[in-house]
Amino acid sequence: MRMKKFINDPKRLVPELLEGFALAFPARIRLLGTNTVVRATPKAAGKVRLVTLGGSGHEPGLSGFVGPGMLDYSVAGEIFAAPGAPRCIEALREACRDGGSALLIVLNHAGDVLAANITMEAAAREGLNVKMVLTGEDISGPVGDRRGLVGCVAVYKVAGAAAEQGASLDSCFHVAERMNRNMRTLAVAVRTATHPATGHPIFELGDDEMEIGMGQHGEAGTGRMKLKTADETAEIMLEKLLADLGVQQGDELLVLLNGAGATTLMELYLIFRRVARLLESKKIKLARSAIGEFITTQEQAGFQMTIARMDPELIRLWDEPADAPFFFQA
Amino acid sequence: MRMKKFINDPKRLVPELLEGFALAFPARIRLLGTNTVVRATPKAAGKVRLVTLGGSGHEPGLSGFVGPGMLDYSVAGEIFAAPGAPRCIEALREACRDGGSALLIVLNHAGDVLAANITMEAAAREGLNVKMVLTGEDISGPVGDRRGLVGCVAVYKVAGAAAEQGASLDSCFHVAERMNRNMRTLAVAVRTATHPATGHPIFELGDDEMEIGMGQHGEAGTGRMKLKTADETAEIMLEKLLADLGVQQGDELLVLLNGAGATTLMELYLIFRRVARLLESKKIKLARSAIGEFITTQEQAGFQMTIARMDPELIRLWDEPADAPFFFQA
Amino acid sequence: MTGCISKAELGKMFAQAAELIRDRSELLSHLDSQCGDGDHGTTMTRAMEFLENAIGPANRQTVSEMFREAGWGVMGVDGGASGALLGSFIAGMGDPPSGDEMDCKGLSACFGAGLRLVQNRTKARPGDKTMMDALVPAVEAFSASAENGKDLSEAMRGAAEAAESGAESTRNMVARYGRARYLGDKTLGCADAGATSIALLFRGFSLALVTKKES
Amino acid sequence: MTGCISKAELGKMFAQAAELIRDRSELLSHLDSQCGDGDHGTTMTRAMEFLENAIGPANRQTVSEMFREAGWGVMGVDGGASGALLGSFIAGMGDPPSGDEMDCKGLSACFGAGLRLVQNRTKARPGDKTMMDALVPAVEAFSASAENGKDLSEAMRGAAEAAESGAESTRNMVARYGRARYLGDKTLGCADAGATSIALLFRGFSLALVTKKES
Ligand SMILES: Nc1ncnc2c1ncn2[C@@H]1O[C@H](COP(=O)(O)OP(=O)(O)O)[C@@H](O)[C@H]1O
Ligand SMILES: Nc1ncnc2c1ncn2[C@@H]1O[C@H](COP(=O)(O)OP(=O)(O)O)[C@@H](O)[C@H]1O
Ligand SMILES: [Mg+2]
Ligand SMILES: [Mg+2]
Ligand SMILES: [Mg+2]
Ligand SMILES: [Mg+2]
Repeated sequence: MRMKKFINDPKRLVPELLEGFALAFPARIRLLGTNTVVRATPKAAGKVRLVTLGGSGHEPGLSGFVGPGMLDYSVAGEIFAAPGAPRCIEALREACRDGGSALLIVLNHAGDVLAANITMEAAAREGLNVKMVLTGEDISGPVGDRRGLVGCVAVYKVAGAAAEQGASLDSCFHVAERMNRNMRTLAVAVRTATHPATGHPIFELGDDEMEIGMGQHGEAGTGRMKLKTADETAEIMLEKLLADLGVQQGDELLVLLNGAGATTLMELYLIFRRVARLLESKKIKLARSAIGEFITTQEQAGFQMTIARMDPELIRLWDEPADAPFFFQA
Repeated sequence: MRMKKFINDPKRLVPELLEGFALAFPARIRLLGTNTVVRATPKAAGKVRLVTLGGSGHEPGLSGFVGPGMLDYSVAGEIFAAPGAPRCIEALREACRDGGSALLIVLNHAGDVLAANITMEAAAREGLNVKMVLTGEDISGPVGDRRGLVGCVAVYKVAGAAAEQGASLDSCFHVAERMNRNMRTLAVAVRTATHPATGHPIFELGDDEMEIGMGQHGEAGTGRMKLKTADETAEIMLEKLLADLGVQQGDELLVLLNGAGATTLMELYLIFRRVARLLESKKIKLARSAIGEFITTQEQAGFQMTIARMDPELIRLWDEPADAPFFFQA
Repeated sequence: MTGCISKAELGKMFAQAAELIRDRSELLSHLDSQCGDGDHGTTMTRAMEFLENAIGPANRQTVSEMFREAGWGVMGVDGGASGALLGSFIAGMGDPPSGDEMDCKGLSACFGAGLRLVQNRTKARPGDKTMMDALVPAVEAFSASAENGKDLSEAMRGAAEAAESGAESTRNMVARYGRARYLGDKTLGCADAGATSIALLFRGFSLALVTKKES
Repeated sequence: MTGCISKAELGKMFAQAAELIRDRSELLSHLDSQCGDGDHGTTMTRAMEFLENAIGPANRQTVSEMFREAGWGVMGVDGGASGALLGSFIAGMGDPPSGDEMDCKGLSACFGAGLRLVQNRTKARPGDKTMMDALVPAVEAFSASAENGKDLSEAMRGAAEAAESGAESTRNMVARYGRARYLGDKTLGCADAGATSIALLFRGFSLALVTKKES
């Protein structure tokens, strides 16, 4: 199948898409240097700045979450490839420019972690006041080295709210860590996407198969099985997540459903319906939810399901206002 | 290609998806009777209620726009099929229950118009105070009988804002009509979707082709051509729209880009970039914009581009707050 | 009986038509996908399954009430354009007052009234490549047979044949109504989905009456 | 010269390696798509095109400054995991102080320092199915040749061969680092993308020096 995407020069894809993004949201974000997205109106001096980094091709994420109540800087890399340390350290310098401090939120992927570590070395050499949180909640991986999937959005949200309220770098860090520790994600894919630069499919899957445990970039997972109904899929995934997080009766959960790109909201509603009903029957409280496309993988079909155990403070922070291009609440 | 969707019984698709929708946004919307979506908190008595009707399978639209500042009732039909008059008249009765009045906003599609006309006959018999607006802005059709595409969202927005401010039924009607008269849409498709009930592709397109003038349901258009770049596509479509609307230097435009389902936000950014640059070079003002998935056609690849000539009142109404599940602004 | 029809027969007519349409559902959707949105088969199946249940001896209303309510009800299955028009046809059939049984002329009056209501709701006329290309000749043929004193089953066979050749003739037409109207000459060559299902409707009616007569 | 290398030679080495990698870009992406995200070819091409421009006689810095900046710069092309590690290797090569020319031992010291910086940044070791399976043996082979007084081009051929057999050996390994680490036994059977490109890097270096010697 030939790739059917509206693109120009594949080599200029990222600067062009970011230019379009900035033109579409002029009141909210602008570009800083090469490929870094920042708020149009910077956060007040003295407050902790939130910085993230990661590859492009996952629009709206990660840059879609730059805005009051969430991120201050998003350093965007090439398609599916982490940005390099040189640009990350520039963003940190900016974030700390007035003697301020920054929380660097990194999703656990080899390239991002390498770039982040090199950046943190440089930041230490330069005496910048930065702490780093590594998100990793994909239960298809081994404890201690799990991939960071869409759960990062919850971390941006709660740490962003804390920072906006003037919390210290330490408190922001601890809030982010607590959110990270209490969340779990599992992905499923049913159809591959084409890589916009190579034009090739990013993985292969049989005509009647689905795969549970898919990575953020179409990296193959480990749970290949025959295609299931919405109810069955929801059930399989939710049970694995609940077991892994050790959810108990009476716990309060945040549930996120993140469409991979081509899976319709219609289908996500069906999945959500089953999740909500199952939680109800297990006397687990559905405290908050978000459903839509947050971090996509081009036009891949499938979705990520995240559950997170919320405490009163996390709920309060989740409920705070946010005004990012793709995450808005009053 | 086998259909790869997360669904259960295709016959129960619509009630199930609406149930999931309601569970996902309990603070914002609820279901009324069979398949009608209403606000969780009804609008104050005395204000004009906005009612719309249309087939399902286009999530988030139309029901995604029920909420303060936009719609009051969305009567959802079967997948791609208009709801019948019996449920539409029930919604109108509800909307007018306390001696109030309602504006019925209908997209020009054969089934929807038939249902709406039968409903309006019944409403007249029952003495309900209802006016109807028929949106139709697809320039691929003949003047006087153009299809209603994503432009309806702009109509919901401005008429919804007027209604919320207490405007009379007549004024709401005139605002809606003015928005409708001043907007134009063109759609392009590059890849088909499968119909979730039949499992068949909804149209056929060559491996290297795109089609301009596609309908909302995958109905074939009339402008089949070889696949173009983002810049070329944006240019072809924008030029046709500008010419049809007779846009002049100095005019202020609203631009909407509506992803069909599988086309990435990345691509929409590229398209938007070119549109913004072209308008700039033509000295036409880009007054407002919205970009995302508003009314989809399952996992079809392609998008709709809408331009609308705005006057100061329309801009003011566009800027009013809205709080629908998929259209939020403060 | 050769000239009289009760609710039981009406029930069989709609059941038989529903069966034919259900069996041809894929074909109908396929025709719709050529010039429309590919759902006509599922829509008509849903509509006919509703009618099959609504019309028959189990219904305690008068025949005209039964038609009126079934027509309104079939609009409620969300059948898009065809659901609204089929619903109008059935609802309109309830306009002439009718007792528990009808003869050929009585049914012809019902068909005529149904057609009139449809014509109030669409400007499409024969030649526009819509269901009207089957419905109008079917109703006219039935009416002519009734005038000429033909018996019910013969009249219905004539109506079915007229509907079928009407549907067939849509192949050479350019669509002027419905979703297909934007496609112009591209609609040449394939039969209209709605006309094809109207032909199946009358063929079903006819089969139900033939079977009855022969048994 | 048989034992001395200037910026001009370094420039040719990187140009030759860039050419090889550009030519094999599709293969590298394909290997990456088996166990990773399918972009290694485009990433390495971008990185090598940067290095090709950054390293050579046009650069007015000292050789160590040139390596340090080029290494940092290659990280800036957003090359994901491999960009960060390749960048570290090149940056590390700038650690030993060096003049305008180097002999075989001098280059060996650079390679050794580059490898050390990489090893600071990843826990992956030979056997883990990463680029380390090619890089470590290549650097070790080069160092052994330098110790034994072999000439540059012979030493580089040895390094390229060691990198190639290292890359080849990754076929029978299970990935323990990078995106592939979650796939376990499913990674058996295909060569690691990063190791394959390191083999191409050293093969390019070697070809550049052979060509030079023979001309
Ligand atoms: N305005 C109209 N007048 C008469 N018949 C129409 C009209 N619009 C559509 N039809 C008929 O309806 C058929 C399509 O029905 P269906 O696919 O069920 O509805 P929809 O177009 O809403 O998806 C067409 O083939 C045509 O026969
Ligand atoms: N932690 C690591 N240590 C050593 N090498 C690694 C590591 N992570 C990845 N690699 C190497 O990088 C290669 C993938 O590079 P590339 O595809 O360019 O980056 P990404 O994985 O970010 O897409 C792998 O084949 C492997 O050789
Ligand atoms: Mg990558
Ligand atoms: Mg339809
Ligand atoms: Mg149809
Ligand atoms: Mg890769």
